[in-house]
Amino acid sequence: MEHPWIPNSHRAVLDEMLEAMGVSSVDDLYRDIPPSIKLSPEEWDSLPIGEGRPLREAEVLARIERLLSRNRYFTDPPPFMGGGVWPRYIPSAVKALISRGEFLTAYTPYQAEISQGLMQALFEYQSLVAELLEMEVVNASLYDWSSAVGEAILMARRVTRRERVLVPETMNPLHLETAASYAYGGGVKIEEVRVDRETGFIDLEDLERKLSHGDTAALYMEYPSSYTGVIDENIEAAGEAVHRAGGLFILGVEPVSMALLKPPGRLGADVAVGDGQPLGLGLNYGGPYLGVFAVRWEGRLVRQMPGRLIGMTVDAEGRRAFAMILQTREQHIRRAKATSNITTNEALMAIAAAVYLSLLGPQGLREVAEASWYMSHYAARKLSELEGVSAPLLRGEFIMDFTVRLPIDAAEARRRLLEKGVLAGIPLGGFSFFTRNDMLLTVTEAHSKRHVDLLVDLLDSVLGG
Amino acid sequence: MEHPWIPNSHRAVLDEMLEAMGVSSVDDLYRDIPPSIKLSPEEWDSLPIGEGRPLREAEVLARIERLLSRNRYFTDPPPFMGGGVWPRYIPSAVKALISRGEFLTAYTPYQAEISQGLMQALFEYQSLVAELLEMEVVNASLYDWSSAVGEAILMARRVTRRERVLVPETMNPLHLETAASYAYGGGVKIEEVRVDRETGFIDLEDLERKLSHGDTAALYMEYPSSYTGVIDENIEAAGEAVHRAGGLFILGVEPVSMALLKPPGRLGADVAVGDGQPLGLGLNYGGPYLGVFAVRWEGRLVRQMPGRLIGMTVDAEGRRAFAMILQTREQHIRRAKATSNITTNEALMAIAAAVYLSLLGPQGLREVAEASWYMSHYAARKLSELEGVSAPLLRGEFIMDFTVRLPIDAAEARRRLLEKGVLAGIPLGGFSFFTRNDMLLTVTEAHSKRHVDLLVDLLDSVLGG
Amino acid sequence: WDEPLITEMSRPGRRGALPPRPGEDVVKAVGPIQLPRTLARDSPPSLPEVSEVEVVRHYTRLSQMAYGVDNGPIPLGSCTMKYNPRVAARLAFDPRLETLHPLQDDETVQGVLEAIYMVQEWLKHITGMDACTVHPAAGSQGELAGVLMIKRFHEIRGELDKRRVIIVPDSAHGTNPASAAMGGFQVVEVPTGDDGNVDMEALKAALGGDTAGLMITNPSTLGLFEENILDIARLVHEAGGLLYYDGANLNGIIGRARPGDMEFDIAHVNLHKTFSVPHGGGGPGSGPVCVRRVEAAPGVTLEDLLPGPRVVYSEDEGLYRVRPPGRWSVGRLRAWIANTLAVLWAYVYILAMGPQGLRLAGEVAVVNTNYFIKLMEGHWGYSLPYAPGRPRKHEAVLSAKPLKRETGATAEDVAKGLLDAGLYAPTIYFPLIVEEALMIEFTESETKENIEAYAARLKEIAEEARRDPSTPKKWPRNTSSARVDNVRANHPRTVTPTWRVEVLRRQGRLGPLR
Amino acid sequence: WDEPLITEMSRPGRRGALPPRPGEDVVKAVGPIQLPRTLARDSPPSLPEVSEVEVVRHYTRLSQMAYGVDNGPIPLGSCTMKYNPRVAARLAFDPRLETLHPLQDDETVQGVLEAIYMVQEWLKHITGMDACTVHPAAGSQGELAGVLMIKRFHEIRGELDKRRVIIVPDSAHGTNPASAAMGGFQVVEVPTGDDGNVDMEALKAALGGDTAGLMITNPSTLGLFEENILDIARLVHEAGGLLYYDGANLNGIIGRARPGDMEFDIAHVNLHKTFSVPHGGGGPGSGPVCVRRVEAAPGVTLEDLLPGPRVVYSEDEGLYRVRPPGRWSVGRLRAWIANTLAVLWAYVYILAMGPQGLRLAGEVAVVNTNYFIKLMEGHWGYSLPYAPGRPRKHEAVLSAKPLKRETGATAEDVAKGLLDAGLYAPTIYFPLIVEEALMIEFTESETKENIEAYAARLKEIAEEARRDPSTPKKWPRNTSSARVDNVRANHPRTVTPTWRVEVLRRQGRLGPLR
Repeated sequence: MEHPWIPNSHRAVLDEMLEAMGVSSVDDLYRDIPPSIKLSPEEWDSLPIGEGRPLREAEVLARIERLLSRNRYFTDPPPFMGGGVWPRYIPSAVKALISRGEFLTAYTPYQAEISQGLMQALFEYQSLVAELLEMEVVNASLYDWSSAVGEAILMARRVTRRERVLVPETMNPLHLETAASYAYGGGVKIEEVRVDRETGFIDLEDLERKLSHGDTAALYMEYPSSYTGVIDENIEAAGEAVHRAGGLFILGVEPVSMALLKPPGRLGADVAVGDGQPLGLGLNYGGPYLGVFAVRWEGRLVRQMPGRLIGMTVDAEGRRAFAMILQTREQHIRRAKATSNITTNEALMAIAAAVYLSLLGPQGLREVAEASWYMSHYAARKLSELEGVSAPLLRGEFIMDFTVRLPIDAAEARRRLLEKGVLAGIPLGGFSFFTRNDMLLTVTEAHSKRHVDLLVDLLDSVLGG
Repeated sequence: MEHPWIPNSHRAVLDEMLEAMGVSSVDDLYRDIPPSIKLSPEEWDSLPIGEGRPLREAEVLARIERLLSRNRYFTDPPPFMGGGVWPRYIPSAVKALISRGEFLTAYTPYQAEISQGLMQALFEYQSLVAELLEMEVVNASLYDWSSAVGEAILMARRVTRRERVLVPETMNPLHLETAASYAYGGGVKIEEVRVDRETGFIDLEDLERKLSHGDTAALYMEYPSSYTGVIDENIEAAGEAVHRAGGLFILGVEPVSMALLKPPGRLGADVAVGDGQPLGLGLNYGGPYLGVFAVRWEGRLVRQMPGRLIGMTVDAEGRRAFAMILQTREQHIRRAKATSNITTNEALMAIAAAVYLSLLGPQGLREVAEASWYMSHYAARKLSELEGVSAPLLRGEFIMDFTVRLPIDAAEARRRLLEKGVLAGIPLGGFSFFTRNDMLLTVTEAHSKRHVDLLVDLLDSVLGG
Repeated sequence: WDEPLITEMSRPGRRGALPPRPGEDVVKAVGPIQLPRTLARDSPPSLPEVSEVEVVRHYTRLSQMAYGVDNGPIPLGSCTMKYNPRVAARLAFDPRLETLHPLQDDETVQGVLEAIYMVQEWLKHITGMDACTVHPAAGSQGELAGVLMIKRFHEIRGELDKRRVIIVPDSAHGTNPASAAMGGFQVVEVPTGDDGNVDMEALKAALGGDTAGLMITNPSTLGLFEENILDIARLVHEAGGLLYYDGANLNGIIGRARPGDMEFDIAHVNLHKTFSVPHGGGGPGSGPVCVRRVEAAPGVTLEDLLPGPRVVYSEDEGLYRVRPPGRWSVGRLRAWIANTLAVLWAYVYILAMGPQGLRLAGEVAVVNTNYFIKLMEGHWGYSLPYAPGRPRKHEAVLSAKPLKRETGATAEDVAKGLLDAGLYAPTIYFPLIVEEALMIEFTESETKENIEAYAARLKEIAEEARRDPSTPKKWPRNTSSARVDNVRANHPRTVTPTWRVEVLRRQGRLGPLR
Repeated sequence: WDEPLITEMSRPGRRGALPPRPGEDVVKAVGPIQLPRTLARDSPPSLPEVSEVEVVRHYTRLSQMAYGVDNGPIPLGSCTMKYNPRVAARLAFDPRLETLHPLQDDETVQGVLEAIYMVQEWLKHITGMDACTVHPAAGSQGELAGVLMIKRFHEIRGELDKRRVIIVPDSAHGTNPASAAMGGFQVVEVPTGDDGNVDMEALKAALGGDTAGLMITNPSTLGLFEENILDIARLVHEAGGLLYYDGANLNGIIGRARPGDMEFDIAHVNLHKTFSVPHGGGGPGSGPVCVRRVEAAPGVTLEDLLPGPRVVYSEDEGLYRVRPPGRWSVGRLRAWIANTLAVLWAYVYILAMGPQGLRLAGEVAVVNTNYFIKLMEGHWGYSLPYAPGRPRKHEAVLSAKPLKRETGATAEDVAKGLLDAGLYAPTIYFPLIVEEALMIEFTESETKENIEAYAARLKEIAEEARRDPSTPKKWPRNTSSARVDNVRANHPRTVTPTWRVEVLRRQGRLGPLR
């Protein structure tokens, strides 16, 4: 069998190579595998892997067509759903650039001299996000927002040598689950702090109470909250409180909102995390996304941060050049003492985000955030006019996500809307202090007035009866 | 208004430039346009162009979604339709490579030294097609098969200084229409030669009769016929006849079939034309396709051929290099005496064809042609088992297209099949000697047994009732 | 960089693709392949045997040795190499379109037909004409369409026998005379005056009863608006000829003036120039043609003469329909309706720009041209022939004649000196009426900074040439090849248009090209 | 090549995109934007202001200064940089997928769920394990999943307090000890014997009541199959530990042996290695984890401990369903189900290969490795430490120690000498147990010719070093930069992880990193 992806698979080539090696057959190269566990080609070939035989390209393309035809694509309107990733406007140039083979098929740039372009692109990602967050150091990416939270709390444990991490009770539950997994490995205890039922802001008294134990490694907050949408006005006070108590202040941010909001670097955050998905990445049913991780310019933070860093330096001839830096933090050098086990990250997505931020610039990014603000507030206003609907449910300001209370079960409302071709928000029953009638709705710049009006009309019809 | 595609559109930049030029306003640069025909910005801006205002990218993407959703895509099964372009297997690497920006956004390589890669790719196209056809000289492309026929007959007129061109009466009618347009401009007369109703072969007696006038510039034949599918066994005899009569022998070929058939270079063809669409190009509702044009190694032919040629040469340091050659044939040098007015061609499609031929190689191309042969013959056999159906209608051999006679009106059968989700063949009513019940059916390697069985079953049901 | 030919990478038995195969049941049902014995191929074509890996790498490397707008400015005059926005690729490269057969029933392709229809409509307003078709595959095919329509027009009027001449200015694109010749017309050139306009006296002398038409581009290839265009139109029409507009330079006036208003009868536009369709290393393009409804006979206007199928909207059915060419049409110029993907690209571009954006594009292109002229003003090495005081439009034509006089460096040397700095060269030695011409069109896609860098490099080239006149002949040195040997490339004994020729020649089986 | 930073190309007022804007009706209905005053941003982020044209050109140029498998061989040991077939991109890059939200109802994403489900199933058979999840985002996250499962396993058994140690061979990937440490375990290394196998006596000594598990890759980073793997499995299990398989080197045995058959309890695989998902310059990847159904408690097996959501098939409904992690699961390691596009890529790859193709891939990879060793055999500059007579699998580790002894040229110098010839360097200085290590993995994607060229260049490097020992220190000279200054790159006074640091430092607003 000759295969297009295996140039030496032609029998004549293989035989020529085997002969040069003085080896009688391919089998001979596996002679050190104990016979009891060595599979014969017949045994292996009869396993139900794929369709049990190689498919020719046209057959594969037919399978692809079939797969694609078995999903429903919501574009008109896009899903009214966030939860940590969002339907957003994506400039077409992003994918065109990251699908260039030189980027797409490259490895981690271990050889600086032949990979300067890749390194520069990653350095630019780090630099652009640094400006967005006003944090000095940004790594070349982690997996996603939630695992970045996990890494951040492990880092806080290393930096402070304390075990307790506080989070608001309205923290994104999926992020919390992930953080809990990391915490389980690292021996960190996560404790929830009360959130005000009216405003959605963190309860400062409860926070102070919990900080008073004196063993808090960090307080983690979202800004804006990815599960209530609220911009917490107590955030600066909370940060000051945790700093007074000797802990780190970790902020999880939605990056586009940073065009309108005072960035974490100005709020005293020691660490900022988030997801770069809004920066030009598709939803793609789960990923790849982009874990953002940034720290202040402080040695104990930088030296304890996880992940790869590209730095600017010079080459032997004094010209600007780029290199991987501070690698002594990483697993391939430091092994069991590394700051994380991460190696493969989300580099290509980081380049996508760099392209996005370059295209949008300060003005474009602000326009995106403003459009989100307008469309979501327009939606809230229209919804609030429906009988029995409270929107927004919480008093805190928001930019694109907001909670609503419906007169019926939110999951049921969602089902009915789906029948009419609209993907509504996330039902909040069981989450924190919310009821079964509550829903997290998302409206971004990707939604038009027509989309919102349609949602409101359809909701009206499924509610009213 | 600043625009992302117009870097200097920002007011401040424009003003800076105008000031440097000592020009008071943009208007001033249009001062030489007579006032009576100069539009004011208001007049122009109110014209119904696009939607009357610039659309933002997300709006454009929504229009694209809508456009795409308003077509029906036939992939399972693919259309059973040819007619000069065909549904075929396309390796995925083709589009991935031709969409690389360096190829996609390049101009005609007027500057050889900075365009060696582009030139080499085009030289490779010429070289690979030359091998396929066994013709020595291939140009870097014309628009499509039909316009290549047009150029070929004009060339025959120049070479022979005669005005009459003979074609079989079953010549592809769309190609004939195009040839007629070119002929009208060039003062060429096209005359049809009879074709045998049973075999689909050209009638040699009628041919000899028409050649006997002594004024024939060329005989054009298709091989295989793109409108009957027939491989004409009189082709060599016909070629000899026209050569005896002092005319050129022009063959129009479907390139994939050349893997199985004696190539035009071996059949004494002076000129070969065809469409490169089967070589990795999509159907794309009309184009772009790829006009193939090749000639024998003879000065009077090469010097009279239309279109661009890339040649291999050396550079000042003696290394292999590529350049545009024999440009004195072309319009930008020769103007009214040029061999054609063509300048923009189908270069990117030629590169696609080069990639396709490289991927397929001799073995792959043969497999494609063989699969076509098998699937089309399987279809003909199954169809012939249906009551009242003759398939194939003509006795001549075929590779993928063949004619069938149905017991009902072919257009009506096609309509009924479309209702069941299948695009059947081309009704032949009104074409040459065919009846309203006749249809040109196409089955290629892109069709599976399941597809053919489905067609036959559905046809059975729409015929029987 | 020394990339072998793909053929030279061949190794027997390697494969780059596994195409579909018939199942054994099919093979069994049908039996072995039968072909006419005399027509069966007896040896496979000498195609390369390479793996998919090697093919992808090979063409990736070749692409890196190419240069497109994505790499930097391509200020080729009259080529309008503007940026090709990626949002349009989003449509034109959508995989679903690959499956649409041009003979699909109208009902199944309403999305595509609507877009084609809209482009036809929008082009009417952009050009100020009455009807458009997107059928022609490129500008030169648009010209051919125009020439054939001129022919048919006079034929219908019964005047074809006498109307044998098409007039073109001496500054015209080479396609104009070539297209006229393809229509069987004689070509008469009229000279350009010092003011850059057509010499009106010469035009009047050329016009007469044998005039079939006049083909002209406006702005001209000098980048100058033809100031007498209304007089020209009147004179041509009075002489009984038709006026043809070569739209290659439309970017120079878009948003400010329209060929229809100038009383052109027929006009083509290049979607791959003004409307941002990528040029693909030479093609594909698209060259729609528009006409005014000038009557050839009662009830027959130029619209009826338009080539190829067009899309119409059927109010009754609420459907877009493909209408094949009618009885007066000059017929098809290609088998199918259009280079559809190019039309869809332009559809997206026009949607995104709207009238305001198109006007802005034209205006900035003009500003860029004149800003460049300003930067070059007064330099000892380069002059601006013809009406130096008049503003240019889409392009400017400098002459390197002063440079050549002083240093021996030619326009070609200048071009190679630009390549050496990583900049693409302008169109050179065109138009023919300018000695040592450098024809430069930045379009609206270039930055001020790039225009300045370009001007600076032109001046630097002049200084280097003055310092050492032998230097320019050595350019380029930084490109993937040094200057190519064009004599060898074209000599009958060495001309090598394909690898097949090389191989046969080496085997002694091929003589010089005679 | 001297490409500025995108930030340095900024020019006030330029724009690269026009994002959506709310209509005036919406603005009017809602009124001006209101944000908490203390939290409103008072100055815009310092992002570049550039046009789309410039962005496309900039990143196109940067890409040309990068090097991927599309450019040539990347024989990085343990990285399995195979060709990434374009047919898989056809699915993974389909624009429709961009719109699929991970919380869409199962009924609306049956196509994607089926593919994920099938990959889970196929991986069971490929690894010989009982259950798989594609949840982890990369191999190291797969390892973390494994370590957490080991922890949970012992916790369920009530033995967590005493089982504090995870054992790894000294040849292990750095991720193994790092992952173990992230689970809170102590790491004990066991040495490698001269035969390339784990030192069994040392292993026995290390095993005990504190053993939580052993992490090992097989074949090892030396490219050698661990011959005692069955004994190792028995000993670890007898000691009460779990056996973890690091699947980074799976390509070395695929089609011939399976971790499940070797009695591994937990195994991860790297879709971006063995299953041809492109590596994207560092990521994204995907690191599925598979387990055998080993019981932790009655009715609770390792399957119940698997992290994250999985796809199951509901016979009743005839639907694929996402099942969230259950009560015993170690939980989520990321918010959503998987790096779906990577899983879809691997889905296409496995479909196209089938078991026969996967086996062939493994076999040819092994042949390539050993052919390369043969080519290098007996050369004075390079040795093959550990069991030189045993065949390697996916990779070979040469030592440049003889070369260094004779000429002073180090493994790093050799690497740069390869870059200089346009070849990518191997992994160097790893595994740590080989001095001046050159760890080379061609995979099945390389041609015989490229392997020969690589060997030839290695030999040439040695000769050049012998001729003039100063030469290697000057490499590379043909790359886009010369050798980079790593001291400056990492020094607290000069370390520059972002442009922001550079700017603040220049302004005197940032001290050394302390």
